[in-house]
Amino acid sequence: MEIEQLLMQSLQLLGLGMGAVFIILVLLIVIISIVSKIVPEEVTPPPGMIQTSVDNNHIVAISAALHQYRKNR
Amino acid sequence: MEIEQLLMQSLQLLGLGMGAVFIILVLLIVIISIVSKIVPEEVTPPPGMIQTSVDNNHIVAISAALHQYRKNR
Amino acid sequence: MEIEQLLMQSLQLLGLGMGAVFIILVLLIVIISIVSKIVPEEVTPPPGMIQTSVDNNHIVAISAALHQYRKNR
Amino acid sequence: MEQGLLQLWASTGLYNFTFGQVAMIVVGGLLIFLAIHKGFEPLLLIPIGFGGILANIPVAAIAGPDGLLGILYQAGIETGVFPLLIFMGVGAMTDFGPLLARPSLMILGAAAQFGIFFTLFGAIAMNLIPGIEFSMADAAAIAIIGGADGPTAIYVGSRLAPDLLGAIAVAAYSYMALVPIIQPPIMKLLTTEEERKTKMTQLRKVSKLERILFPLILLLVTLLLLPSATPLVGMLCFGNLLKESGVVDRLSNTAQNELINIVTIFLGLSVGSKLAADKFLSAETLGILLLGMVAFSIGTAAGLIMGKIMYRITGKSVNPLIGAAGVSAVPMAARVANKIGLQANPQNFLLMHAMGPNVAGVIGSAVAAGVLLAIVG
Amino acid sequence: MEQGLLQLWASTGLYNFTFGQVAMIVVGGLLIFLAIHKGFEPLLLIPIGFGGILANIPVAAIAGPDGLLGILYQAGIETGVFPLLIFMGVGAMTDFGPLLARPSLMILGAAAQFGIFFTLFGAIAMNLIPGIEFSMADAAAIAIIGGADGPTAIYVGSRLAPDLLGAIAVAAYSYMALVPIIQPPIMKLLTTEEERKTKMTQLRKVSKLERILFPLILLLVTLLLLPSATPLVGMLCFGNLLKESGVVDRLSNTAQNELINIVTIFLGLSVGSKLAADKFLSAETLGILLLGMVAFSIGTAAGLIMGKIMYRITGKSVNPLIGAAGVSAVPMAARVANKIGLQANPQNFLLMHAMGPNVAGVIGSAVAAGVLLAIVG
Amino acid sequence: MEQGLLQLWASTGLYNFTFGQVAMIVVGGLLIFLAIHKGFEPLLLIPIGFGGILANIPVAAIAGPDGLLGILYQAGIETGVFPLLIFMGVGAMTDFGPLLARPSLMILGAAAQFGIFFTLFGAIAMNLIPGIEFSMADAAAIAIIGGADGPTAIYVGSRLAPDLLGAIAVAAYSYMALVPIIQPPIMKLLTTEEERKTKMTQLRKVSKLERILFPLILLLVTLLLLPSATPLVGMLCFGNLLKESGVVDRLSNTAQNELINIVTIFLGLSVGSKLAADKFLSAETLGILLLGMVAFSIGTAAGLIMGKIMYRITGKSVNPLIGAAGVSAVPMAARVANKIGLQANPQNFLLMHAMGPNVAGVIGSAVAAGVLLAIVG
Ligand code: NA
Ligand code: NA
Ligand code: NA
Repeated sequence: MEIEQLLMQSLQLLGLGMGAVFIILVLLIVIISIVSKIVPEEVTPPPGMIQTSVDNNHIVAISAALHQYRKNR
Repeated sequence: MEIEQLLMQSLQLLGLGMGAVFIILVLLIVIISIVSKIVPEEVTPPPGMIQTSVDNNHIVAISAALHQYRKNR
Repeated sequence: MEIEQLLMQSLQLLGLGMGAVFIILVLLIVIISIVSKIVPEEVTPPPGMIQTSVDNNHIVAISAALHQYRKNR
Repeated sequence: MEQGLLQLWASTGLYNFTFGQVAMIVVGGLLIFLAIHKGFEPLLLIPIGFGGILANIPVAAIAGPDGLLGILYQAGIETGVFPLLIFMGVGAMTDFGPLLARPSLMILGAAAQFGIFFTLFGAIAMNLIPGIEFSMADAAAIAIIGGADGPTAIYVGSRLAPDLLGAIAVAAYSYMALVPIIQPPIMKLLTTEEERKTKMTQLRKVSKLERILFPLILLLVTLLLLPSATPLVGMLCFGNLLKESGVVDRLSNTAQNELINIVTIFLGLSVGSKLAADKFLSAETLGILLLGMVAFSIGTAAGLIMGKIMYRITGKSVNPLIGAAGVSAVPMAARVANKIGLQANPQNFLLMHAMGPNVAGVIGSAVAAGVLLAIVG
Repeated sequence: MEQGLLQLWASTGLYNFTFGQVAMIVVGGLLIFLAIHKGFEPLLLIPIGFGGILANIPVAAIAGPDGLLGILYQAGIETGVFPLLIFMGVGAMTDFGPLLARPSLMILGAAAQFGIFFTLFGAIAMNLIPGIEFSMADAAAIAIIGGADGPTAIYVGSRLAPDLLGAIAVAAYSYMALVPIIQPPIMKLLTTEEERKTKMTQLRKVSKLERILFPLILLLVTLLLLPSATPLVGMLCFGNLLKESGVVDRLSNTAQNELINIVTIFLGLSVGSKLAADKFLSAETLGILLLGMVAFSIGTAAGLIMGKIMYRITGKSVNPLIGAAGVSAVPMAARVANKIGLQANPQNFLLMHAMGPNVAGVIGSAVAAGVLLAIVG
Repeated sequence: MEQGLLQLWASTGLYNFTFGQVAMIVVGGLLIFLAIHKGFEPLLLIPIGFGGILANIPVAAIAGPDGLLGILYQAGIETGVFPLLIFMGVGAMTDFGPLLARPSLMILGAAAQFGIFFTLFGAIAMNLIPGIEFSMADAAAIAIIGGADGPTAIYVGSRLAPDLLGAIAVAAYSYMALVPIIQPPIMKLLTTEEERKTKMTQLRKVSKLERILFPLILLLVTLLLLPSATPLVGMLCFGNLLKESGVVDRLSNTAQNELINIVTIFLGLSVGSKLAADKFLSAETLGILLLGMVAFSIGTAAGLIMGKIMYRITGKSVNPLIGAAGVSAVPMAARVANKIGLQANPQNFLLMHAMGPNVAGVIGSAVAAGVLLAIVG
């Protein structure tokens, strides 16, 4: 293939590629935004909860015991 | 193969299969029972021992340290 | 191959093999010795450091908890 | 530019979808929903469901011979490696203590395998229905669903009827998840209130040596009588020996954690790759789902009836409910027996007593699989 | 004895070395040095560098079809299995929360992919230089370096231009490590002090259900519009679903720890096996290194310009710096955006805001990879 | 029914067993007994013994090309992948610090390899006995047992004499387990009480940089002089670099834990699959067991004699006992040296001093393996 043809084709790919990327990500933005409105809000925040459970010695102790138990079973 | 033949064969399989399952499991029952009589009883109960060792903070601390050591080696 | 030939060849291998092993390990001794003189000494001893961190109960406790947390998550 | 656009459009899913693929993607999504929302065996059904979605994406050919799922399937399912490694991990996780403490209860795990062989007969009988055509191999692969044991079902299915594997695996894991719904009515129907109230005496302690010898004895008996069951039984015994020997904890821990997890991911995705529309969306699948339910129910009933027999023979010292745990579905079926026992008598803890028949059921269905592979395979 | 000595001497490295092999061993050592001493992506560059050394040892043929590296390469790179499993692990490690909290910022992750397609054009243009000859497939494989995502680059490279894979992987990981050096000058050049000072409002909390639905929605959109991207996007989504479902933690943990570690070791060594002297020591490699830098820079600039547009449109509520994180290079690029933001305003914490575009960049480059595979592949 | 019964009977082990298979199953059981009860290298001998049992089950063909063990063997032993990955894990577990602290002691690890080459000669000489016929390749594969290093023995054995692999691996691991029984008499015979009492000065501290450079130097020397040893030495160095670099702890941890555990399970089972009756139950196996013992003893003696030479040269600052640790068998041989030293002098702690020659022995036998592969392979 000649160089001009290749350059032309790569320009086409630039358009098609960026078009595809934008179409898909914009579509995602639209769907996610709609979904976030439909989905009911949670009362307790889940990522915070996990953070807390680390500090919570009680849970750690219990899970350590369980872990030991499972290991030694 | 005709359907009657297949049905006949599957009835045979039912007999052979359940026969094999029962023979093997009954044989196991017999052998295990004999073995349990031959094998000397343990003085210290091993599953209980493990249970205790979980509560035993000392051992847990040591094994945690060992574990760390191995990890950091 | 006749047995004498094989025996001869295995004697050769003995010489070549032990020669290769000694040459390579002696070369390593030389290079390592030179490198150990070039490399600057460290101020804080790194293997000791690790050793210490094992004894440090605080760090062990924290890392044990973290370890548990990661396992049980 | 136009040409490129057309090429891109012709490569979209929208352009290439068939109805069957869309339907199977919905099925895959449904499995994932049941796994997450209802807690149906999520360890298997999430990978299977996701694999089913990936396998039905047009153009990408992810389940094709050069796609990720196709490669995993060839490497691990076609060869039988994945289910055997899972079985090794199951062995390393299984405590045969309750079974060893009271070996006679193993008979309950034998009786419950009746579900398998009854279903084999039923599957052949279904050939009388027009549109359904099961060969003996197909029937055997379907019947093993009644073993209530995932890796056994996948191992037998992949050997005897790979085309039906997707439906068989889905049915097996779904019904295992449904044990708490399927079993209780049968249990209540077949047992009296008085029987269900039966308390059982505490299990004796089992020595370390007995635990070490058991996997070796089990392997020995199997290899003498039914070598075709030794791949499955052998790996179960190997995993259990790693655990009970007490001298190779690092191997045992890896077998029951990282290794089984890795293989579970690969196995689930591979099995999902068999949820191809043309194989799954057929009368056969309906037949499989129906027969699987029959197999579970009959197996449960057979275990219960054997439990009632033992209740009589032993002078009311065996609670018949634990017979239902003989189908395997470890440990769900044992928990169900415990729960129904507690409903009849709040001081009646059957869990450990039910674990014996429960793990015996795993052995029983591996033996049944050996028979099917020896005669039908 | 003489014969044996000669045979041994003829089998030494000293006797057999070519100049190219020596040079490549030095290159491998350099990569290891950069990885250990400078902290350049050591998880990949140590295995790649070491693999490069092993591959260039004469006589041993470790990278040959029967050598360890050759076997690993065939099993995992040629098939695409390794990068896809890495992507699964990445999915299991990725928190899409920030992206879900403010989805509009995904547009920044789209804009930054301009670096890829501009570089494609640039690579073809380089054919005008004598001695360099890139086919369309080569150009596409090189361009994907601009995606700033290692497994995507390796996946596309192995599919489109396996001969260039060594150089492409080295360039991709090197530039990802160089993000803190490459990006800041561009960021300062293209933004004003006032823009960089822009504070952003705290992100809303994202519910568990949204997190679970996201990977499924992402897969759905991709399979409808661009099935050729579904191997990559699908495994990313699968890994993320394992994590977010919350019911298969043991699989998720294995996917993001042991499994990804094992595959990383194998993938690094395999990629290193493509650092063969005759392929690497060529004008093409220089072109690849140059084009990779261009790709990163243009991608960064495109993200920043889109960031400036959003700064205007949203009434100064978006800090344009986070646009630079759209190239992916997770999480380095987000950290760089945070650092430059802090320099302008010590109370300006952009990290979480930059994570959204950052992970969107991973999706964006996987989509771009899909386009390249669909049209060029 | 009769036909089915006959078919089932004809498929039993009882019907199909040969005497050889029964004998080999007993051998497998014996290995497991020794591993559990006597603590003989259980990590390897339990999988090898169990694999040996599985391989000798009639009908099931588990060691056949389509059986689990056969598949694992083809994938990992025939290719050399398993022992090389084990070597990587060993590298990640090995502390070369003691060796770097006093490099001159490496000479002890060189001397102990005399056991290998002496045994090679002995094996060839055994051809004079009627019924035994060892080719040069066989002899080399047997001789490597004297290296006292499992993965090296398996690697060389699988390359040079796959038929003898089962016996070679069993001999290698058995003698490694027997080091505390085999070595002490030789140590006491060849050293005087005064020599054994020799205390050694504390080792200097070794810097992090020296530790990082060592695997690279080792690889460099090996690739220059003996490329055929670089697969083994290279993976050892790679694993050690992962560990010492300090920047890829997650890879190093995986290499020395989960990955090596998984591979150990697979390797053990695969090696066990070579315990086939027709290969193992032969005069050759007796020869291998005998020669392995000779190799260990001669290697120990050679190390001790070199130790005595160093004792003289260094003015009694080297305890000759640590020479025995030069055979490798890490860390057992070093512990034995320590124990015998303590018997002579309760304040004489030789463990760390013996670790240097001990790990040097690993390098030494990998180098010896390279020579054998280069000239015989
Ligand atoms: Na069962
Ligand atoms: Na990107
Ligand atoms: Na050695």
